[in-house]
Amino acid sequence: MDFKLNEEQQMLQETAARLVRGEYDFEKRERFRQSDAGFSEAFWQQLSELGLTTVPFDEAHGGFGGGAVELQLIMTELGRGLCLEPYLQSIVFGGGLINQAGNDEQKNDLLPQIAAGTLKVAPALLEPQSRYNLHDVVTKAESDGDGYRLSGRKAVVIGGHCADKLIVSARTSGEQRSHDGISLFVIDGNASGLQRITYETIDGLKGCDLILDSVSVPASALLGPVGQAHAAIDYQAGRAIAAICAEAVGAMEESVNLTLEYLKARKQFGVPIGKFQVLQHRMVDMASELEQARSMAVLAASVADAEPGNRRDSILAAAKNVIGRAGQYISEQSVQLHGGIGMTWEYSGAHYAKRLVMINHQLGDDDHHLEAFVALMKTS
Amino acid sequence: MDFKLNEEQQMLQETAARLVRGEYDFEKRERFRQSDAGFSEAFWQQLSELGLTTVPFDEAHGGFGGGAVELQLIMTELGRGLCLEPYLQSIVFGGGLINQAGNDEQKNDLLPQIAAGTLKVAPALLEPQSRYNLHDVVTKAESDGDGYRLSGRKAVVIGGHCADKLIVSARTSGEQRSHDGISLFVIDGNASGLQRITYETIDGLKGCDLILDSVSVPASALLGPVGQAHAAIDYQAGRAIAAICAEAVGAMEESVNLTLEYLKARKQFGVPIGKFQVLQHRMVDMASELEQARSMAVLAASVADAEPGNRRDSILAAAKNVIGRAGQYISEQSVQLHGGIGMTWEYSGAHYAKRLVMINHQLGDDDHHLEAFVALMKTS
Amino acid sequence: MNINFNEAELAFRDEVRSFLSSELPQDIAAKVKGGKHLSKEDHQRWQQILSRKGWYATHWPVEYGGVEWSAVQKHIFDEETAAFGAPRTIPFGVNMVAPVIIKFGTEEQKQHYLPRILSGEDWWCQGYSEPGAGSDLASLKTRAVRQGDHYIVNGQKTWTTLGQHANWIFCLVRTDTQAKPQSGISFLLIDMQTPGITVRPIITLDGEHEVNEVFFEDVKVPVENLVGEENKGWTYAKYLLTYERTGLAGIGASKAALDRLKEIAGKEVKNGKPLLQDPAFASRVAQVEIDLMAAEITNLRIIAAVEGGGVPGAESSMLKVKGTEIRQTITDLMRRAIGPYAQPFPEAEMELDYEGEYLSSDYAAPLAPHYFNMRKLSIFGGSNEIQKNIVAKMILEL
Amino acid sequence: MNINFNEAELAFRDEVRSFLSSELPQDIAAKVKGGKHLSKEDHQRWQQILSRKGWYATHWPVEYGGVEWSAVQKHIFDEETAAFGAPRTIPFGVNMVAPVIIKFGTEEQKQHYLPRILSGEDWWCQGYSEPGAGSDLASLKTRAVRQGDHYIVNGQKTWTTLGQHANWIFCLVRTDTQAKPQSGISFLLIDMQTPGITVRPIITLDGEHEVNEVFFEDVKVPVENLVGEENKGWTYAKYLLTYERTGLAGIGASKAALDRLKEIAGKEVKNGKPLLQDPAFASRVAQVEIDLMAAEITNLRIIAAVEGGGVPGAESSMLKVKGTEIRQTITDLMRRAIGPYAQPFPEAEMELDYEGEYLSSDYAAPLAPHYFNMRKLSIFGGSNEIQKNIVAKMILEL
Repeated sequence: MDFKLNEEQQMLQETAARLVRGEYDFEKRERFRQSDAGFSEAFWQQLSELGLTTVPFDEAHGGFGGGAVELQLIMTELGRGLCLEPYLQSIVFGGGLINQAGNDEQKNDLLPQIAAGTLKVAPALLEPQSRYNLHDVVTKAESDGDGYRLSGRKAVVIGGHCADKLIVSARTSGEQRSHDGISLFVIDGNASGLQRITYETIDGLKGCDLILDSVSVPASALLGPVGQAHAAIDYQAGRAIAAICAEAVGAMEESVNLTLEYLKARKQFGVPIGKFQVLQHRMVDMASELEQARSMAVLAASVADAEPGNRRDSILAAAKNVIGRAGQYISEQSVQLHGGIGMTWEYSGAHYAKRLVMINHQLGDDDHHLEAFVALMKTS
Repeated sequence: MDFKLNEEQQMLQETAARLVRGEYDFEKRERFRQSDAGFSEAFWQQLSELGLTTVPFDEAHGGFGGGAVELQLIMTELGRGLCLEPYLQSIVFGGGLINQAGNDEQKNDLLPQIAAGTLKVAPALLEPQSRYNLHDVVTKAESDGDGYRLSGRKAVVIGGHCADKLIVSARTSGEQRSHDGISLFVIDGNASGLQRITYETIDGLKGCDLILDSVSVPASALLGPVGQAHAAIDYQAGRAIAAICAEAVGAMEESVNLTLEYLKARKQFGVPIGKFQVLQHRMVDMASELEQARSMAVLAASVADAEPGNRRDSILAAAKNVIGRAGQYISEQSVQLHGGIGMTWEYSGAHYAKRLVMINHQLGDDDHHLEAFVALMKTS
Repeated sequence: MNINFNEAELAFRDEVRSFLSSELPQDIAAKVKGGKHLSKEDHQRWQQILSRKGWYATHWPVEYGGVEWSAVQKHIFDEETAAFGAPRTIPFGVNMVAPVIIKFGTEEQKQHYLPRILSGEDWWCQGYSEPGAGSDLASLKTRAVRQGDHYIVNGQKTWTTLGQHANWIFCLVRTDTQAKPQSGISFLLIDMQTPGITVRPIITLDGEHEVNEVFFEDVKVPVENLVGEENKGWTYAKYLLTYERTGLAGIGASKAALDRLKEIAGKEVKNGKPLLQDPAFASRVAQVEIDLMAAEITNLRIIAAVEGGGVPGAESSMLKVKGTEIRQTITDLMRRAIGPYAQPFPEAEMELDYEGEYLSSDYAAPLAPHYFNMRKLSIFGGSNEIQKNIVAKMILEL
Repeated sequence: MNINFNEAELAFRDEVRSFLSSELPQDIAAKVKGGKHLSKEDHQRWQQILSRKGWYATHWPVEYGGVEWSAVQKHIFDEETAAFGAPRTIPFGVNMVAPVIIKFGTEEQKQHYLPRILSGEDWWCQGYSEPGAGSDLASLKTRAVRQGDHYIVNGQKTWTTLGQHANWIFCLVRTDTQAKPQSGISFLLIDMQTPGITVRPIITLDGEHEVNEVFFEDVKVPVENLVGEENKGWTYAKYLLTYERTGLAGIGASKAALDRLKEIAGKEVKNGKPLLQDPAFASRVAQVEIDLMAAEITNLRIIAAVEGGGVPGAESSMLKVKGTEIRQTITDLMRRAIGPYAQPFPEAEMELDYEGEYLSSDYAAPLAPHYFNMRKLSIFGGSNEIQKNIVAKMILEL
C-alpha cells in the first residue's frame, strides 16, 4: 500500500501546477471567459506543448501512456486554477470513447490529433428528458443507405461549442431507456442539419445544446458496434467521473485555502474572525470534508482503469456522491464565512463556490449516485 | 387566531403541573420504576382524584368533556416529570378506541371506570412483523359459535403489563396488510390462553408482548363493526400522536433547561463552559428545535379532534416527524454538552435523553411519518 | 386557544385576496413567480397601487398615512402578497427610515419626508455597512464633521441594496471619534444628488446588480438632515433593529417558493415519471415542507405574542435562522430539480421582455442564479452566526 | 502510487486471518458480534492467546516482547480482528502505561511491570479524569505529598473504565500546587490493593457498569512508583496522547458494525419485504457506507504517512471526529432498524449465558442500549469539540 507518487508522476504534477500557477490567475481567467472561445487557446496549446494533452493516450497514438492517476494529478491542478479548457471533454471523455469503441482506422485518424490538441471533441450524451441517465436516449439514428440519419436533441454539451467533432449517442433500436440499442457517432461540427445553441454556464464554462435535424453521416461515423455503445459510454463516464472528482479536489483546496486566509486576515469586533470558535469549527468541518473528498478522488483514480463491474461502479458512484456533497458544503460555507465579499463576482472565491456546486450537476449529482450505489448494494 | 389558554385550561395546566412538581422528582421516579407495577398507583389515584383521568371523556361517561388541547396540557406536564403511568395508553388511546368504536353498552360499562382510573386498558395493535404499520395484522380472530377465538402475537404493548383489559386488533378477513377485515376485541387480562411476556423498556416504562393461543371471547367483546376497525384505530392513533407530541415537548423543555443550567454551572479552563461559542450555538440550535416541536404539538392538538382526512393526517404525520427529529437532536446534544455526567444512570438528564429517543419508536418514527406525509402529498 | 383565523381575520384575508386578484398587475406577478428581473418601474407601479389603497405604509400610525392593522393582519397581508406574486416591499424608505423619522425626527422632517415616501417620489437606500464594518457596525469609519450649518461627510458605504435606484440614503456616520465606538455615531439623511457622492455597482456571483458601494468625498449635508440628537445614532439604529424584526423569517416567501418547487418538480421528468414522484426527491421536498409548517406556526406564535402586547425579541432571531435555512433548502432543491440544465446561464431568458424560445423550459434559467443569490439570506441583515449570538445572550443568558 | 495492499501485506493478512480462524474462541466472537457482555475472563482468555502468539504488544519494541510491525500491518491486524469479532484490546496496560514506562520508566520498572502486562497478571486502569477536570486535565486536584519514601495520595478520579477489574492504576497527580497548572503534575503507578482506595461503580444510561469512580484517602505510594521525574507528568501524558492516536477513528469496528447493520436490516421486515430493500432505509445505509469508505481511505493515507516516517498529528483528530460520527450513525440505524422492538430492555438476553427464548430476535436486545452507550465515542478520549479545537489550532493555525 503506497500513496506516494513516483518520480514521473511528481514531475507531471509539478509541470501542470507550474503551468496553471503561471498562466491562470483570476484576472486572466475572466479575460479567457469573456473571449469568444470561452477559454484560452494559448493555454490549450501550452498544455499540448508540455505533453499534458497526450497523457491518457497510447504511445502508438502519440500519447504518454498514462492512466487515471496521471489524469488525476492534471485535473487537480486544472481545478485549482478553475481552468476553462475542455480537457475533461476532449482528452478524457471524448478521447476515451474513441479509444474504447473506435476501430483502428478511427483511432489512428482521431486520437493523434486529439492527443496533440489540434482536434477537439465533445461527448454529446444527455438529452432534455434524460437528467443524468446516460441510457435515456430518444435521439434517433436511422439507416440511410450506407450511412445513418440522426434526429433529436442533445443537452448540455459542455465544451460542445468549440468541438471540431461531437460524439453523439443515438438510438438505433430499443426502448427509450433500454441499455441495448444505443450507438455512438462521430459527427463533424459543421455537418449539415446540425445546429448548436451555445451558452455560457453559471460557473463560466461554455457549452451548447445540439439540435440534429436529419443529420446524415456515413457508416464510418459509427463508433463501435451498432446498438452496443452503452458499455463504452458507461465505462468512459466512469473515467470522466474520476477525473472530475480530481478537478473538484483542486477547486476545494483552493476554496478552503482562500477561506482560511480570510479568517486570519478579516477582523471584526477587534480580532481576526478566525478567533471565533464557531468559525474555527466550521473551518475544521470544511477541512474534514476536503479530506474525505481527497480520499475518494484517490480511490476513484485507483479503479477508473480497472475491469468494469460492481466494485468499480460502486466506488465511482460513492466518489461522485462524496465529492458532490463535500463540494456543496465547502462552497456554501466558504461564501458564508466570507460574508458579503464571498458573494461578489470580482472575488475569485465566489467562482470556486459556483464551480463546486456545478460539478455536482455534471456526470450525476450526489442524489443520482447515491441511488446508483444503492442499486449496486447487496440488499438481501 | 389565539394561542392563549382560557381560564379553565390554565387551571387544568396548573393542576397537572403542581401535581407533577410535587409528586414526581427523579428519585421518586426511580422508586416507582423499580416497583412491581413500574409506576405509582398512588400518583395514578391522585390523577384520578384531581379529575385528570376524566379529561377526554364525555360528561355522560363521568368525564370532563375536554379535547386535544386539554390533553396536550396534561401530557406536557407528564412528559416534564417523565411520568411512568399509562395515561396515554388507558385514558387517551384505549379510552378513545372504546369511545369511538364501542356500542352504548360497552361505553356505559367501560368508560366511567376508565375515566375514574379504576379500570386500565391498553391497546395491543402492533405485531412482530408490523413495525409501525397498524394495518399489518396477522393475528386471527375466527368465529366460534357466538363468539371468536383469537390466536397470534401482539408486540410491544406499552402499559399492557398492568392493563385490566387489552384492546386487541385481529384479522377477521382480508390479506395481511389490507385495511379491511381488521376487528377490535376487548379482552380480559386474565383470559384463558392469553400470556403476557412482561418487560421493562430502556427508558423505564413497562410493557409486554401478548401471546394469544386460542383465546375465546364472547361476541360482546367485539368493539365496533366486524372487519371495520381500521378507521377507529387510525383516528385514535392520531389522537395518541398529538398527545405523545405534547409529552415529548415537556420532556424536551426539561432536557433543554437541564443542559442550559449545566452550561452555566460547569466550569472548564476557568470559565463556565457556556462561554464557549460553539456550545452556545449548539444550545441555540437545541432551543430552536424545541420551538419547532412546540409549534407542531400545538398544531397537532388543533387537528386531533377534527374530521378525518388528508389535512389531519398530514399534520399529524408532520408533527410526529418533527417531534421525532427534534427529540433525538435534543437528546443527543444534551448528552454531548453534559459530557460524561450526561451518560450516567444517576443523573436525571440521561433519562430524558432516553425517553426522547424512545418516543420516536412509539407510534411511528420520523422516517415512518415522512413516508406517510409523502404518500399524502400531492405529487402531480 | 384557537389557532385558526377568526371570522374577522378571515374576512380581512378575503378582502386582501380580492384586492390582489383585481389590482396586482399580471405581468408583474408573472415576473415575480418566474424569478425574472423586476425594473424600478415595476416596483413603483405596484407601490403606487398599494398607496392609493392606503395599504403601503402598513407599519405607520394612521395620522401619517399608515393603517392600523393588528400583527395578525400584517401577517395575513404578507402571506397573501407573497402567494399572489406581488413584489416584496423595498423596505428602506417605508419600513426603515420612516419609522425612525416618525419616532425621533422633527415635525419638519416628518412633513417633508413621509409624504414623499408614500407617493413614491423618494426611493431610499441604507448606508450602514462599510468595508471594515459588516456585522460589527460599531467600528464604522465614515466621518461627518460639523462645519457651520453643514456636516462634511467622507467615507464609504457598501452592500447598499438597490442604491442605483435611490435618490436618498440614510447613513450611520461617526461624529465623535473620541467617544466609545458606539457613542459617537449619528443618523444622517443624505440627498444622493449632492456633489461628492459616487455609486459603484457590485455585481454578485449570480451576475446581478443588486448591491452597490457608495463613496462620499467632502459631501455637504445640511445640519437639519440630522435625525434626533448628534451621537445618538446607535440608539436609533437599535430601535430599527427591533422594529423590523417580524417577517424576517420570510415564511410567506418560502411558502410561495415551495409551491413553485412542487410545480417544477411535477413538470421535470426522471426516468419517464414526474420528479416529484421520485421517492427520494419527494422525501426531500416533504421534509422541507414539514419544517416550513413548523416555522409558520412558530411565526404565528410570535405574532400572537406581539398582538398580546409583547415585543418580538430574540425569538425572531431564532426564527430568522430557521426561516433562512428553509428558504435556502428550497432553492437548493429547485436547482437540483432541473439536473444538468442548472448549468446553462442564458441571461436573456431572465430579462423582462424575453420572447425567444427557452433553452429547456420557461422556469429553468433563474434557478441556479437564484440559489446562489439566496446565499445572502444567511449573511445579510445580521448573519445567522450573529443571530445565534444574540439568542445565546438575550434568551439563554449565556 | 498503488493503494492496494502489496503481496507481503496480503500474505500478512492471510496469516492474521488463518490465526483468527483457528485461535479466536467461537463463543467469544459470538458475544462480540451479538453485542453481548464480555467477562473479565473472556478478555483474559483472548489476551493470553494473543500473548502466546507474540501478537499482544503490537506497539512495543521487540526487546520487551513486542512485534516489529509496520503501520500497515498494525492496521491490517486491527481490521481483521474487528471483522472476526475479537474483543477489542483493553488499552490501559499494553497500549498506554507500557509505552510510558518503556519511554520514561526506570530499568526496574520495565523489568517489573512489562512482563506482568504481557502475561495478563496485571490489569491496568487509567486515573486521569476528575469530577472537576474532564477535557481540562490541567485543572486536576488529586494531591500527592511526599513523606519520606512515600507519596500520600488524596483525591478522586472518575470515568475509570473497567476499573472494577483492575489491580493497578496509573494516575496523574498534583505534586506541586505552586507551579503553573500543567507543571506540577506527576505520573504515578498505584497498586489498587493499597489501603485507602475505594472503587465505586458508575452505572451508565444503558444500565452498564463499565466506568467507575476511584477514591484515594491517605493512600501510601512508594516513591519508586513515580515514572520519570516529579512534576513532569504532563509531558508523559502528552506523549501518550500522540502515541495512541492511530486507530482512534475505529474504522475496523465501524466496518464490522456496518456488516451487522446490513445483516439485521436484511432480516427485519417492512411491509413484507426486507427493510434493506426499503429505498429510504437503504439510502441511509448506503450513505454511511460511502462515508465510511472515504474515512477508511483517509485512515490509510494517515497510516501511509506514518509508514513514511511521519507522526500522526491533528489529522487523527479530524478523522476521530468523522469516525465517531460514522459509528454513531450506524448505531442509530441499527436501533431504528428494529422499530418498536427498540423499546424492550430484556437485560437477561444480554447476558453471557442466556439460553431462553428471545423476545423478538437474537440481535434486538442490545441495539438500543448500544446506541446510547456509543454516545460516549464523541465525549470520551477528548470530546469531538476538543478535537476540533486541536485541529483549528494545530493544522489551521487559527
